[in-house]
Amino acid sequence: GGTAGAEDSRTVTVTVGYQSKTINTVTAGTLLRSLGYFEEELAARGKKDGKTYKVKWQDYATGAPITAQMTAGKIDIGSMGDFPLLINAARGKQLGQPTRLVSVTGYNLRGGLNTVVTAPGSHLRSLADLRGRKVSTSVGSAADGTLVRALKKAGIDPEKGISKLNQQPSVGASALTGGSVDALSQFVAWPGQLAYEGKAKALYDGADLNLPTFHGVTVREKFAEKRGGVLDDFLQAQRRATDYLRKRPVAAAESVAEETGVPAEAVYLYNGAHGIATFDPALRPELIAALKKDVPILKAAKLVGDVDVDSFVDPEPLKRATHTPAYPKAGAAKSELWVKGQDSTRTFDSPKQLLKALKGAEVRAAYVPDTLTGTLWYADRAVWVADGSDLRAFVTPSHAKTYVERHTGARVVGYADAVRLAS
Amino acid sequence: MSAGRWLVRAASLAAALGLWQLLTSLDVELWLRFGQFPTVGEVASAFGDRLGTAPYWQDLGYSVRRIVIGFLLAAVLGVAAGTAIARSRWAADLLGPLMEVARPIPAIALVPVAILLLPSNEQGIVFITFTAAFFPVLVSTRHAVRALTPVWEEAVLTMGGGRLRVLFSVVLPGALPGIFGGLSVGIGVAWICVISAEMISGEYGVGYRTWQDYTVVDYPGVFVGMVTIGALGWLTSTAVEFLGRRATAWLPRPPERAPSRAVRRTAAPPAVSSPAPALEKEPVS
Amino acid sequence: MSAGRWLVRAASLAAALGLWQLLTSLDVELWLRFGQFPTVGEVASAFGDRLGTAPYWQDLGYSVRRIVIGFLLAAVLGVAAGTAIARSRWAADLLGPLMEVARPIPAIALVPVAILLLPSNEQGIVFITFTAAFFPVLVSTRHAVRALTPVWEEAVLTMGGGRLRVLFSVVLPGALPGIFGGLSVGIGVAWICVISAEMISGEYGVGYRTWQDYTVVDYPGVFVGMVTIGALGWLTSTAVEFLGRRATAWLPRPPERAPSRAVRRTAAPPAVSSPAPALEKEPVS
Amino acid sequence: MSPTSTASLRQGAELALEDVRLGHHEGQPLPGTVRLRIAPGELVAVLGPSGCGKSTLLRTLAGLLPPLGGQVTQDGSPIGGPAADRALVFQENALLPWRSGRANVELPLTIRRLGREARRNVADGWLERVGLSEHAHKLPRQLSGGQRQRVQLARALAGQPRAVLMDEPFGALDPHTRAGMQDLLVDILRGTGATVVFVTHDVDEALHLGDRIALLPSGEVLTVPHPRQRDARNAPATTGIRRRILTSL
Amino acid sequence: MSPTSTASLRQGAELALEDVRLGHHEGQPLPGTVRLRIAPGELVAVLGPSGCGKSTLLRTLAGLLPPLGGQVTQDGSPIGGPAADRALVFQENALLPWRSGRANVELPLTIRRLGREARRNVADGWLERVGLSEHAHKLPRQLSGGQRQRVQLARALAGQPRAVLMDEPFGALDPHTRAGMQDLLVDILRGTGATVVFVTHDVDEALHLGDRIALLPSGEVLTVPHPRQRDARNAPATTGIRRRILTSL
Ligand SMILES: Nc1ncnc2c1ncn2[C@@H]1O[C@H](COP(=O)(O)OP(=O)(O)OP(=O)(O)O)[C@@H](O)[C@H]1O
Ligand SMILES: Nc1ncnc2c1ncn2[C@@H]1O[C@H](COP(=O)(O)OP(=O)(O)OP(=O)(O)O)[C@@H](O)[C@H]1O
Ligand SMILES: [Mg+2]
Ligand SMILES: [Mg+2]
Repeated sequence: GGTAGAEDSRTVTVTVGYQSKTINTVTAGTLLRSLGYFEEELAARGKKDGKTYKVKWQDYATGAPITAQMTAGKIDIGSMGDFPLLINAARGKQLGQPTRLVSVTGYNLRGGLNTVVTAPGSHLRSLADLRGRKVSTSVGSAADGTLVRALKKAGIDPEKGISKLNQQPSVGASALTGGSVDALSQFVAWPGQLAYEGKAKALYDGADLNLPTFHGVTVREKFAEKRGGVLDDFLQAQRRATDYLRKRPVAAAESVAEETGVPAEAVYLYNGAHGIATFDPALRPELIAALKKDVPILKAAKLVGDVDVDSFVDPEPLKRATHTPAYPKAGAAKSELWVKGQDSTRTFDSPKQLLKALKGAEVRAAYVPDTLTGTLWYADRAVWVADGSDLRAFVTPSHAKTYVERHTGARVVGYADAVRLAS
Repeated sequence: MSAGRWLVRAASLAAALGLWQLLTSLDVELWLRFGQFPTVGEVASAFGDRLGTAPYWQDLGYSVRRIVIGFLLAAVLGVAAGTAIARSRWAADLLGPLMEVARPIPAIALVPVAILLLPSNEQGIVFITFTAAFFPVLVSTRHAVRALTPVWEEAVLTMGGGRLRVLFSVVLPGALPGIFGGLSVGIGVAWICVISAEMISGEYGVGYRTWQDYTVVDYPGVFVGMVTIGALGWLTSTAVEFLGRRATAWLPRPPERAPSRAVRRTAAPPAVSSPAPALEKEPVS
Repeated sequence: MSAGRWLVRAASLAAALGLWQLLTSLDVELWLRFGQFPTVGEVASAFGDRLGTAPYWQDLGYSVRRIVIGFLLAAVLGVAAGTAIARSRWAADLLGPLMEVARPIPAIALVPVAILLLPSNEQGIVFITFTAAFFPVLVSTRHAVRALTPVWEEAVLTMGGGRLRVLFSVVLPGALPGIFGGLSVGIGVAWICVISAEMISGEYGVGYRTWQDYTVVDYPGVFVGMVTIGALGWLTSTAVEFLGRRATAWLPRPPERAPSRAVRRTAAPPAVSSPAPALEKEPVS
Repeated sequence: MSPTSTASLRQGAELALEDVRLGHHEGQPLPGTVRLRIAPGELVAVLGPSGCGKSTLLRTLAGLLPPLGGQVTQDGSPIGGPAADRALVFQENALLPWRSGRANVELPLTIRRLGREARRNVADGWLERVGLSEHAHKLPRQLSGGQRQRVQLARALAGQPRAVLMDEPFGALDPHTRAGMQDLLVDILRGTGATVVFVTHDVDEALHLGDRIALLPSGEVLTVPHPRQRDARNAPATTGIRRRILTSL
Repeated sequence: MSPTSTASLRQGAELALEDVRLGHHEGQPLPGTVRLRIAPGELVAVLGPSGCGKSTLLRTLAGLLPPLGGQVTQDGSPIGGPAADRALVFQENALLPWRSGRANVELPLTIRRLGREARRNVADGWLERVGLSEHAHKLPRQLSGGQRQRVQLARALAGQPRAVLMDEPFGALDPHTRAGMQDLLVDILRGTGATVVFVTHDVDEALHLGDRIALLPSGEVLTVPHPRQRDARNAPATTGIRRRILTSL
């Protein structure tokens, strides 16, 4: 059974809930599981204290069931995005199963993990075009937060200015494909995956908001108190998985793709060396500050009451568990080329160089950073601007437009033209 | 039904609520674990809050309309298809296998199908509700038609009735009790799939709202949804059962079950002493 | 059944697949929109890929076990409760309202309840499957028991049979055709709720896998799940129907429906010319 | 198509069984074969021990049971199925339980597309003739056994068939009602000239009503000396044939 | 509790109706009230026109229908419901359709908790007595009308009731089989001393079998001069009473 922490005197079972499809959490879920680091750590602990430790991994589609299972005391450690984490904090407290945020899996300092996409043939060019349109998102997710904030910024009333459909991400994806919505605002993996499969194109880059987003690991307080050592082991294992991911991003992406069914090219977009997400367990102050800013949005949507973020965040276990030096803060993204059959990518200093290198190469995937936000995107899905001899890439048409307006002589070119111009 | 019986029924519901309140407020955890369950009080207050809001009634209206349309379609087509399969070998061979394979397909799995296939969300929702109710109606109709007493059909045949006449004068009325059983199940199943169906909705509907509450782990909200759906389902299925009872009024029904008074098995007979009664003409009436 | 009929049945399934392939590969969009639908070929190749993998069979095993356990529980308790409600005024008054209110509660809405209430996830899944199948069985049983011919019971009563005897000798066998109708519906409904139930799972199950595939918008994967569930559902419901046909073998069943050859309505009679036949003794046999 | 006009145009059907082997698809065929020609307008009574196949014979004639061998014809053409021409009064209760007595009698009239008004009048006329005017509104289960039998009779006759096949139609009737029904039958047949095949267990009834009497399973067919004459009951020819029947059964 | 030992211990029940008003809960009560005492071991034949309430009377005696007024007693205590003491042979087909003829006959024996072996032997014995050994395995729907009636009779008698209530039990039987059944009935009653109430439409049958004859609805009860003597059929007393019955009906 899933009775978390259940044990006869000899056996301890730890139940970990994760979301394989939300690939920003792989270091506390899919990847960690397939690497087996947590089991290794526990086996070592078992040798010391004579107990048998077992891990039950449970994979859910969203954060909600994980929170539900945690409040029922059936899951001990879970990972989810920033908004679900707040709901996790609120419900845990409310239902007498308080939880704590103990580490981060991956983050993006500008909010690039969320994207608004439209159907490939859509005529919509910018967020402002969404006025009066149907937009699908998941209320209570970070993607909804991005949408609400972005609309406000664009001067559209998020309540009345658009018709917002609250749907599960996959339902929203179907709706976009089926044509019953005009745009889809979603979080990690969906926008990238849909774009990769040619079912969507980017309309709005969440990084425009310049507000950090992240995914994190939450643990039941009762579990943390009773089995502090096991939690330490988990965090230690997570750190090791993060090391692995950072050291061998291609292998990690392929392994995750294998486990989840998300195309490796889409996984790498987020989890790659310069991917949109930066993997680092540290509870960075800017992330915590961002989390606090999310509370009013959830409150306004009447999804939670007050959430005391400070008491929710608990950095102690991580400090206790990891002894290796902290990673540096995420730097500027670079263009990357993934050649077929290679287990590492080539990095370029400019998109133009990447385009040049494409010629004759057996390309598996090519990624370029957005000139304005640094958000990585597929080279062949990006919007290209020729500025003199320079070639610049953008995630969305509106970025390109902004750039073109500011730079006289710059013009939007097609991908094929860009490739031609580069050589 | 007598006032007494209504009282018993109300008391039964009240007792169930009482038990729930007791178990949850005491956080009983004997195998079943009521510790995290919301109490009746919490649900009632959430319910009270919702009742006063316009969206609650809007949701209600949307859901009822969807269920009713889907169910009516299912009733008509389910009875037609069930009868056809039970009566015609060709229908049985052509439709039967398709229906049996399509029947167990989960309502939620139809969500992408409905979205991709149908032009509008409303149609998709009605489609899923329809599918949910259709198969129970079909299967029950098929069983009821197959179990018909053959002599009724034979009688109509010897009067020169054709297939259509047999259908409308024998098969449908004769199968009506079974068909209404199926309709009653069908409306129930339509409701149990309302959340799956309204996952498409994105805006309104009791099922949609309930799922939304679950995605933010708002248990009292979920329970409000469940209670609402329970009540709506009860109303609609009571309506179906009522119609059914009207339509099958010819069935023998025990009045109020006669309480069996007095001896059922007379004990050992008394010693044979009573003299043989006079056999002469006695007045009888 | 004759080989010819099996052929027709297979042909019907094949034709349906062919139509699907045609509609999807041509991206037909006439009101219904097949443009985004995976083709049969895509689904078949995804299916082929999955068939070879161990997890596929593991999922299958888990789901079948859960459904079978839940269904068996539902069958036993549903028949018992349905009979009790139909036969006893007290049961009808005490259980009836509770059942009617609980009946329409959506399977997915039970996900949080199952999580909160039951100690293990497996139990939660079986609980939801059970609930899904329970009510159809209950309602059908109730209807079937109520529609019983009263003279059968009366006969047993005049033989000194008590309530139990009537129950086992009249009510249950007499209601069996209707009960099996309910069981057939019940197993179908259990399958249509398998995704909802296995949302709790977190690990295995055809329903769980199908939903996971949907979360990465893997349509061929979703269709593989649907096909698998369709096939499993067909198998289990065929088993139920088979048992049902064995158990109600006493029902009159038309052999192979006699084709009505020759004239049904003789035309205008020939002129009255045939002489009155000899009325003398004729040999007959 | 008013009932009276058709009635005068119609006439009895000629029924014939040629070496017919009777039986049900589930059981074994009944022993022997049946050969019998029934002239238009003739009334043949069928007598025989319980279980000998009388009902099976009538169902075969009605077209409900295909014969296992031989040929069954009406007016020379083979009978391929049931038809309005040949009405069957079933031995068991074959009333539709959801229709009142009247509605049951109206059924063949509905099938013949009579108007609502006409239907009701004709049905009421028949119900009156079988003495059930007061019980017309009752459902079959609210009728007594004899009442049900009479509703069935009325229903069969209301269809104005060219042949009436009756399976112990007066079995559940008291002597008085029974005599009334016999008279009614004789009356009607005189009017319409319908052919009648009539199963009974009452030898006197057979002798009174029948033109001929078929004895199953022996296969003898006896001609009745004074059909439909009440005063011929104790005539010597009648007594003789009665004795022969009783020994033969 | 072997069948023979109980049989010799048992004796007929005394049944009495005191100013009983008959009727069904759905319809109107039947006119008049019934007063009738039936002594243990007595055989009362009930005659009356179709629909007069004979079946209703039997169902009331069986305890299946509560009387609308008055009291129905057995051995002095009111009858509150059906019991194994009083077997009822229904006018309609009351065989359980899912049980073979034999299994139907075994039913009362199962209720009396006879062992499997004994049950089967007793049932086969009864089936033989009603002439159905060959048809024992058939389902009710595979039996002819008269065969069904005989299975019902066998089933009622197999239960060794102290009173047998029979609703036209021989209605669907040919004269020969009928006579056999009458003899059987007489035999059995001699052996067990059971009380019998017997509805029939056959006046001769009533005169042959009955100790007394109750005429419904008039309420007359006539004593039969020579009960159960076949040769008394044309005795003057019998002829006289027959005439009286026929005028009275
Ligand atoms: N559906 C059936 N399947 C198999 N055998 C049947 C079926 N119906 C009747 N039989 C058998 O066929 C034989 C003739 O039956 P049938 O009903 O024709 O007798 P019958 O002459 O009408 O008798 P009765 O006077 O008792 O009504 C009987 O032995 C009976 O058991
Ligand atoms: N269930 C019922 N509900 C209402 N009225 C009924 C019901 N059963 C019978 N009756 C009516 O009660 C009266 C007596 O019926 P009953 O069956 O006792 O007649 P019967 O004497 O047995 O007649 P038969 O000789 O035709 O069998 C009839 O007029 C009948 O229509
Ligand atoms: Mg017969
Ligand atoms: Mg009667």
